[in-house]
Amino acid sequence: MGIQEQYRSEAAALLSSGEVKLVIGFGAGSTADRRRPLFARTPDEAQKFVLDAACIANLSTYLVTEGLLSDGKKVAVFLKPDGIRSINILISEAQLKPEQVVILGYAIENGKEITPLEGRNISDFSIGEQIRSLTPPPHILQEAERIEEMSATERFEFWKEHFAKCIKCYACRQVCPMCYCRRCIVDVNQPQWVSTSSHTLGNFEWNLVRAFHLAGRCAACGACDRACPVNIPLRLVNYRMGKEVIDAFDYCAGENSNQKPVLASFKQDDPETFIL
Amino acid sequence: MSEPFEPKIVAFVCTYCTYAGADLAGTSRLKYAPNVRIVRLPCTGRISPMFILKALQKGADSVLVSGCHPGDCHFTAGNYHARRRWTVFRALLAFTGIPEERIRFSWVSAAEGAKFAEMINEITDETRKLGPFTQYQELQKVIETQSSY
Amino acid sequence: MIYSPFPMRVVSKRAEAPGVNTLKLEFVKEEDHEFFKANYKTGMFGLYGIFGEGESTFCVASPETRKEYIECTFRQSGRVTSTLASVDAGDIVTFRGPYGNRFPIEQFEGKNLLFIAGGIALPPTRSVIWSCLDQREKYRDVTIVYGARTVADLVYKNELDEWKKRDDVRLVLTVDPGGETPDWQDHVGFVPTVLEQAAPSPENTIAVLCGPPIMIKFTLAALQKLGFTAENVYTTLENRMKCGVGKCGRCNVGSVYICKEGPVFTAAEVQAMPQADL
Amino acid sequence: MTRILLRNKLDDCIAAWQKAGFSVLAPVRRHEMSSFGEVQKASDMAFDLVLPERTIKDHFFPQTEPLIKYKISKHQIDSETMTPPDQKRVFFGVRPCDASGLAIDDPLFGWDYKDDYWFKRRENSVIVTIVCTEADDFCMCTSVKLSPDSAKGADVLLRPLLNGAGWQVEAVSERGTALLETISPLLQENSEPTAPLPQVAEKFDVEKVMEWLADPASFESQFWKDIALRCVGCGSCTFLCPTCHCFDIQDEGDTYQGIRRKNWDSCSFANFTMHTSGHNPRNTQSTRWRQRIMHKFNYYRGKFGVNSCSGCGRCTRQCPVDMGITETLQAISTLPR
Repeated sequence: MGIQEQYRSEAAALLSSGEVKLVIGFGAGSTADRRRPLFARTPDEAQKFVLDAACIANLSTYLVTEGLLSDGKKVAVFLKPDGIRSINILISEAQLKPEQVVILGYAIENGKEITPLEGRNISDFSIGEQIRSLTPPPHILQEAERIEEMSATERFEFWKEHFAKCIKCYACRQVCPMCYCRRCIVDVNQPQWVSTSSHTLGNFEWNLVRAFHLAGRCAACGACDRACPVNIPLRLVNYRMGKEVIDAFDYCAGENSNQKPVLASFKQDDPETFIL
Repeated sequence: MSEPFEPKIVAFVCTYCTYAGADLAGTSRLKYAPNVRIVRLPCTGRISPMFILKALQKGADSVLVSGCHPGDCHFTAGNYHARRRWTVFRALLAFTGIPEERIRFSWVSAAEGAKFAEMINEITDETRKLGPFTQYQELQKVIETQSSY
Repeated sequence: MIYSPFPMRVVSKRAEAPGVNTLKLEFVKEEDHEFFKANYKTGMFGLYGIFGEGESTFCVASPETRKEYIECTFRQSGRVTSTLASVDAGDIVTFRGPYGNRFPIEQFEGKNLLFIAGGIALPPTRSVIWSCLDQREKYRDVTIVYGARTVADLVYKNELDEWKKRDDVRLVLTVDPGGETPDWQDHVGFVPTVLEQAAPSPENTIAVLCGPPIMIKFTLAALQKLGFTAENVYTTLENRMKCGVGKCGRCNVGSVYICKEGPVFTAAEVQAMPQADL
Repeated sequence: MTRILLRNKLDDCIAAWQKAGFSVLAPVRRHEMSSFGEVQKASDMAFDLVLPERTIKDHFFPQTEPLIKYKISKHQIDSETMTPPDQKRVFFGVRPCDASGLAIDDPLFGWDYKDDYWFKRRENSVIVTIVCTEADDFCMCTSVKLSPDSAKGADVLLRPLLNGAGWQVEAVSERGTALLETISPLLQENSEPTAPLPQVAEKFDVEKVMEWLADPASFESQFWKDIALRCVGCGSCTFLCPTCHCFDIQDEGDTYQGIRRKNWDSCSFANFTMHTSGHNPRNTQSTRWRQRIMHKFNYYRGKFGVNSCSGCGRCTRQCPVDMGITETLQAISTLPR
């Protein structure tokens, strides 16, 4: 039995036993190479699940949908290691109760081979070592290095050109499992910190704020980067923030679910070389 | 440009240490550059990165953020939290091309009036050398002109 | 240009109730005033604004028979209304309008009029009331039923006194149970109940009903009980608006754009809208 | 015999238009994004695109537009209305769906109150449409009763020649005729055959969809709740749509001066209809998606006699969760009734 069939029947069993009220997985998409999120509430619907190497989205974002888990019932969700990492972060930020999430884990290797991951509860997965050693794809790494080597002026121009394209559709925010705020700072108008207009200045501010709010919280799933309709390389700036947090505080977000969020904690001997 | 460039510097300071330090500089009759505009806040923990962005948006050429020395926070740990935030925010600004020399962080206690005066002079001089932060200010200018994009 | 407002000078500000203020505004430019005089009819709304904060939509509370000034009454709740509430006489604010449709008051001529309002919804009703009272001879019996949560929340207290004294107006005032003061002489109870007790005749009568959605719902039921048909009940709707002229795409209820086809509707028209979109 | 414009004359053509006072905009790839941008020569243009990622709408209804500049003092406010630039523009290589989008939005912006920001730009622009020879999986113009060679919204229609050397040229409006006069020496008489149109399959029966949407019972159908479950509520489908026209008006500045701006807004956003009181008539993603579909295929038609969709398929193409009009309308047209 392939992993797809195995997970279909597991999802069906979870639903028919009443253990979970909903299974969030993937279904066929509008073209042969696309997969779309699929929500199954009955064992029959679970037969429509598709699981293959094209299932790259991080479905944990749906778990923070307002009201979904407020009834205390369980939800099962198909997750890759980056999704599991998101769950760890969400639990450590008290956005999820571990007992409400059943994980149908899988990993994609080399972009094509798909293997199931052992375990169903978040505590079954130890992904700490794996994610700490996880380097981003070579092209991201190279691009990040290229930017680091630029002068400040060049870097500014690089980002200015990219942010100039931003249309403030907030797809980056909406697909991100960590962007669960009921009222985002850009939607606050008393006072209006970030201008709502999508001119380059407003876009610059929005993108800086978004990146900063994800510092030490990003699961590096790349959802924002894929969602961006104008192809801003958001992953670069997220990667840089993650690196800073590891280098400065030896903190890697989502290693486990018992972490204290990095910017909500401190050590007395944190580095401060830059402070006059 | 006939007028010489006078840098605009915005300082976000905590009221218990750095503001008191600035006060001491004043009462001690220490002279420091008039280019700095001080914004007093309860604690460095209250100084949101938004403030820094807003200052730049409104035309600041440099920003200074300053508070109590580690261990001296009136609220026990506000400055420790702020320090972590600054570390990350500073890296972000650097990565997006906002020069590190334009965003300064310091600890100035209530007793360090001299340090405050000296630091302001130094920052003013350095900013003067850097020149106006035109790259960022251009963005503000552009939005005032109608364009069809 | 289409989104450019008229500058208006604040003549006076009157506190009506906790958090509720009335501004009396005059036109700064004569041509703007001429435009307003030529176009304003009772029921229309405008976008009142303050540069730097934005614009907010509410009705013109003054009647079409008095166009020297614009009066508006609003509750302080968001960014714009908070700033509007802080202006002083002499300050400049802005007005864009008048927009929307109107109460067809010539069609009301020769009929009895029943006005029902709840809380902060007296201002739109008041515009029609004065438009009719200023031509009192054209209409027959006039009944006004007005209720608020507490005595303090009643707006236009001076005018309520004035109406009370007139013998050609029947005024029924009420406050919600618990909202009365020791010296309160009028009714205590919710508007629908008090309305049923007052039992105005539906015969040859037009009802104008404004209030919060929940009050409208129960008052409509009460009116139906009294024998009013939905075609003879007029009400106003409101939604968030940005342009006021049918372009920005947010105020529609089903296919009906409140800014262009409203804000005045008969109860029959409102009932025909998809209720889930209200 | 018809007139043709050869590809190798395109540089001269751009020069001629520029000499006549036009700026020339065409599909370009810049900074990892395709859109309409100003070009100086033919090699700047990206002709291989089925469709640029961004629509031509950006140049008529910009994502942010200054309306009024203001200065505030105690008893005086100086305000200055800002108007779009007078620049005349040629849009070269517009796809029929994008051009149709402009024509679809005209009646809305002219509905009783004329939006000069839109119309001034419209009047200063000449649309040169190039008929499609390629389509991708998401194209759906035929489903909304348009076609890969629709002249709707166009001033000049170009049909690619089969040999790839140029285009057959036809003016379809007075403005188009006038534009062609500026380049008449560059056109030649020819009878080369034109390239065949791509096959764009009809993906749904739009008549059936409209009928279902018009039924009052459909408004509260469970269908909306099911289909919108995975919508994450971003605005990419609306911002990339050639016909979506919703906007917000915002003041931006400080205590003493600033600019009132007209910014794109989206019916997908929760804040779009939120009252100050906290009441929100469209408070769930399903009601917001219903609004989008109803608006496009029911309300708009009722007011202006045309559906507010030109079939470009960008909504599906760019959706992070693979939603879009195609899927929704397909599902509606196959609902049991």
